[in-house]
Amino acid sequence: MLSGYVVTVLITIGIYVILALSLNMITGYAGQISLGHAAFMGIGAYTSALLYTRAEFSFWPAFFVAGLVAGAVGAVLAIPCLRVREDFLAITTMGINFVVEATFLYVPFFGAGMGIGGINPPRLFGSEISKPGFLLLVTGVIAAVIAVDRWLIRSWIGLAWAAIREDEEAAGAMGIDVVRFKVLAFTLGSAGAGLAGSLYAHFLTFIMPVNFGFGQSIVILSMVVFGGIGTLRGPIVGAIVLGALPEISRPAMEYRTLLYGILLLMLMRYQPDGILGERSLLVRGWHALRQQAAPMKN
Amino acid sequence: MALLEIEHLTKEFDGVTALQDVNLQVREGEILGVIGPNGAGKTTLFNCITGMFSPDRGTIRFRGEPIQGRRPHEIARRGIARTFQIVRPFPALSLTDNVLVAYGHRYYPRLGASTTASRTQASLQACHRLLDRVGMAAGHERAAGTLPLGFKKRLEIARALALNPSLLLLDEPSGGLRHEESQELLELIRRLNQEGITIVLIEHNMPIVMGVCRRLVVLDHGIQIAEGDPAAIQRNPQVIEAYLGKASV
Amino acid sequence: MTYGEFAAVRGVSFDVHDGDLVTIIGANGAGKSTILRSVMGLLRPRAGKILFRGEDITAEPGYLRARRGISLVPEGRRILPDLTVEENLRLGTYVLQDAGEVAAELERAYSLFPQLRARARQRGKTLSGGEQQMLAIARALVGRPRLLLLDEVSLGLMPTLVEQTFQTIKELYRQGATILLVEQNARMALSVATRGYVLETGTITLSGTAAELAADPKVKRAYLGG
Amino acid sequence: MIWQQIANGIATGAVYALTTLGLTMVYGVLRVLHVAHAGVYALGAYVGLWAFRATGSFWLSLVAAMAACALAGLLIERFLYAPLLHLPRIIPLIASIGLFIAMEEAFRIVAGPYALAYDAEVRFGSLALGPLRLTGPQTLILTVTLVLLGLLWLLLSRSKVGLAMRATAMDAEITSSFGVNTRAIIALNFLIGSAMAGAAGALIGVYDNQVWPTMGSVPAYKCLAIVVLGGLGNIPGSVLASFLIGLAETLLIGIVAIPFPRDALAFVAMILVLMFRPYGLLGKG
Repeated sequence: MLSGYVVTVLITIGIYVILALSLNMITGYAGQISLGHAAFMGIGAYTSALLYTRAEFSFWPAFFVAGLVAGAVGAVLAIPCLRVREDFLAITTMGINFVVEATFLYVPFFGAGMGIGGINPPRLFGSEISKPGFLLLVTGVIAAVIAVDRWLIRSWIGLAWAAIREDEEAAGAMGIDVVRFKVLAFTLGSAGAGLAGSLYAHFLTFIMPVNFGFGQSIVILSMVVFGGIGTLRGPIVGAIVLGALPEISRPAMEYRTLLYGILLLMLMRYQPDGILGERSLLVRGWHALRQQAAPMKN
Repeated sequence: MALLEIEHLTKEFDGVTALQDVNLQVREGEILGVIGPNGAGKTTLFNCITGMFSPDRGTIRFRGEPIQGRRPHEIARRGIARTFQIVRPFPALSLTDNVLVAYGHRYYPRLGASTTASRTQASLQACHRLLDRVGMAAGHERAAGTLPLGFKKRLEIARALALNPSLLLLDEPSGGLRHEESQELLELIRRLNQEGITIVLIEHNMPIVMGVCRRLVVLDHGIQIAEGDPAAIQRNPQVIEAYLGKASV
Repeated sequence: MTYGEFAAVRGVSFDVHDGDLVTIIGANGAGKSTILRSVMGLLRPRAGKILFRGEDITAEPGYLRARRGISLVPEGRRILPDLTVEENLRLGTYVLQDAGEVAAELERAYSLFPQLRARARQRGKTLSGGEQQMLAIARALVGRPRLLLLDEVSLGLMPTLVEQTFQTIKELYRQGATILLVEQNARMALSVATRGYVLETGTITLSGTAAELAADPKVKRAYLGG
Repeated sequence: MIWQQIANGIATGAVYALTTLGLTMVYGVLRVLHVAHAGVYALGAYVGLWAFRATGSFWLSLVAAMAACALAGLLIERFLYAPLLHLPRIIPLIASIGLFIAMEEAFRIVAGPYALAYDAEVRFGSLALGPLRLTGPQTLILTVTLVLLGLLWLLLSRSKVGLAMRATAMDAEITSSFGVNTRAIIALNFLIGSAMAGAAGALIGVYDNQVWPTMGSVPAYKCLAIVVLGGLGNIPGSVLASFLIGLAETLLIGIVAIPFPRDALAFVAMILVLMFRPYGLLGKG
């Protein structure tokens, strides 16, 4: 059996996997840099927490509404993001994060600096689910997100996103409504973050604005980039490695944030495609191996 | 009726006139050449037709319906396809996917349709046929960014064909190509035209223009200075002056 | 004396002698700008060599070539939009050390183009196309170049301004400047140049004295076919 | 009361101006969102503090802070950004964030997690302009800022190097064709911008009488908002935006007492302005 500690770490990592996959839709597939993904995680977490503690929703409807609300807010906030490009977009999404966090922090309705407590774990068949049960739930959500991810990528939507990421103008000339597909990416990605936020709230049982700050957005983006942006495996592996890093590096407690910073820095400097991106050492090595194994395939 | 009618088209940038009162018609089934020295406004004309720029004045009618000011994807869906002067394939996507992006134009407008699988047997075959049609029978899974220029240009044409266009706008298809490559491209353009696609061609390579177009329009400084068959254009003193300049200093 | 020998993407070779006015003409997209940009050092040729006053400068960055005395009037003029006319000119004198020299060169530029003097304190982007072209030429001249590269100076100019610009080029040549002129406007270019090359899709197809080329019907064919 | 708030606002704006200047200069030549600039700012505060403890002179410590930060800026440009410029924008951005995290942690490990006192008692007269009264430290900040801004303005507008710096930001390729070593000019931009950030760090350390490892966290992102508000890469724009935000923060929070965090105000202002001017107050496309 897994110890309680390990289960807790795995659940946290699992929630990060959902966050990284959802951000990857916006930034990896559709190519729109977002530095504010934690804001949508926060919107999901607060929606779920408020519905649960004030409106007496049970977890399940609250969970789905959290996704819907985060997605809807994402769609609305995508509109200012469409006006700006590249660096302006990056800073605008960063700004959205700060403003959303400030709203949680200063509006009494959201519990202000105290946050919201008393959010219980989900119940199933009349009893609260155990930690391993929660891990199973998170795993189920990950599976669903991966399924949706694959489905989108194999559909015309995924193709339209790829075209927009590569060349917006040319994509327009190929009959793609660029605005609509960008908003769709922001909506779906934000909805994913909202679902993750809801899980997060019901796992921690209390939430504070600081959980959804810009720092959190950077952690999520780092996971995506670390693993390899725009791939499916990249964000998953990135979330697992960077999510486990604080635990693995527990002996080097004092230095682990320093190491984290240096790791990001060195990775960007020497493996800018992430550890599992198409041009990374590992993947090129893998392809080389496979070609040796099966020569003359082309 | 003309397929495309342009009347009084005018476009300015920061007070500089790029196109001034241009009037031209593209007839169904023809290959129309648009020529003129650098900076004459030829690409601006294409950008106005395809909705990348919104004209300041004038109308553009396609099959009788005004299309000026519409957004690029709407115009593309109506059957006007283009290639770019500086080639712009989607570099990280495979050749098949490049064509597939355009092939999807019939699925993008409705959310339900756009969630269906893109790489079906039928759509892949259609894209491979289009690639074959422009002379790219192999290496369909290669990333477009790694192609040599000549093939990038062919790929752009295949991509444009996937829109199932009735009007194809080609912006300097032979630019940067070697002689033999240009000749092959010329053949391709002729063939596409025979298959029923109306073509407007911006081109600097005069042997190509003269070889493939029955009718030419000449722009200079955004003004339409001549129109007619190649032989007449070659003799037209105004055209010669636009290209070669005046002699005296 | 040979100023440059150049073999570009498709094996282009040519030379410019001291005090000469040489032109490379050809229709659009023939690769004329590529050649000039390579001479200036803004592009690295894939193969071939560029010699300047007998020295191989192929590997040298552009700013060092400027210090050797090569100067470019780029295609599209590329005036620095938020610098004033005078500041644009001062940038052109960057290679000069002596303040007195700078002042003298500015004065010379202003007497050559009186219109620029009137607009000395205006920002570059507020000038008309013709004035920008004058500024681009003046800016390339004030550094006292040994070799002046002119890229499509007639482009986008109204015919009267084209004539005026070519008068200026002719005048510079008379004063002893060495000039390499890349032009689409063949007749105009050949009327001022001593020698010329015709470039067709990346290769030189004709060369000779300006008078020979001006009389050669093949030149017209290079542009308009037939 | 309102005048006192205005004085506070001006002092705050001055520090913002010094900090954002470096960012906007760097953006102007490299088009990199240099988040680690705030790490350089904190470095300035620490070096200033150590130099002050060693020498007992505030002015020497200010110079030391600027010198150390100039060097740090040079190293960052040379070894971090220069090799990453041809890659998608997100790469240098994440690298910069990584560097920033590492710098903050390095400060904490070397100097401890607590705030250290930077009690340089600078004898600097207070200033009264009508009803507007600036305290001694405020006068110091404003004076140093104005002097440095003035020097920068002189350099940029009156010197040959300054001309090359402005030209490089507009069109590096053409500028190089006139004999300007644009690589060196870009490095110089980094050097000067980082020195300014160092000065800002030392000044704020003295003004608040404390230096702590994460003192750069808020400036790191707020300054990006200010720079964008001013029009990315536009120097007068970022000075203007700095004073506007400095004043707006202190006035709105201090007088109107709206229940809103001051640190988010810059972002609200930025998002609102971007809606109407997608390239910022003084920026252009």
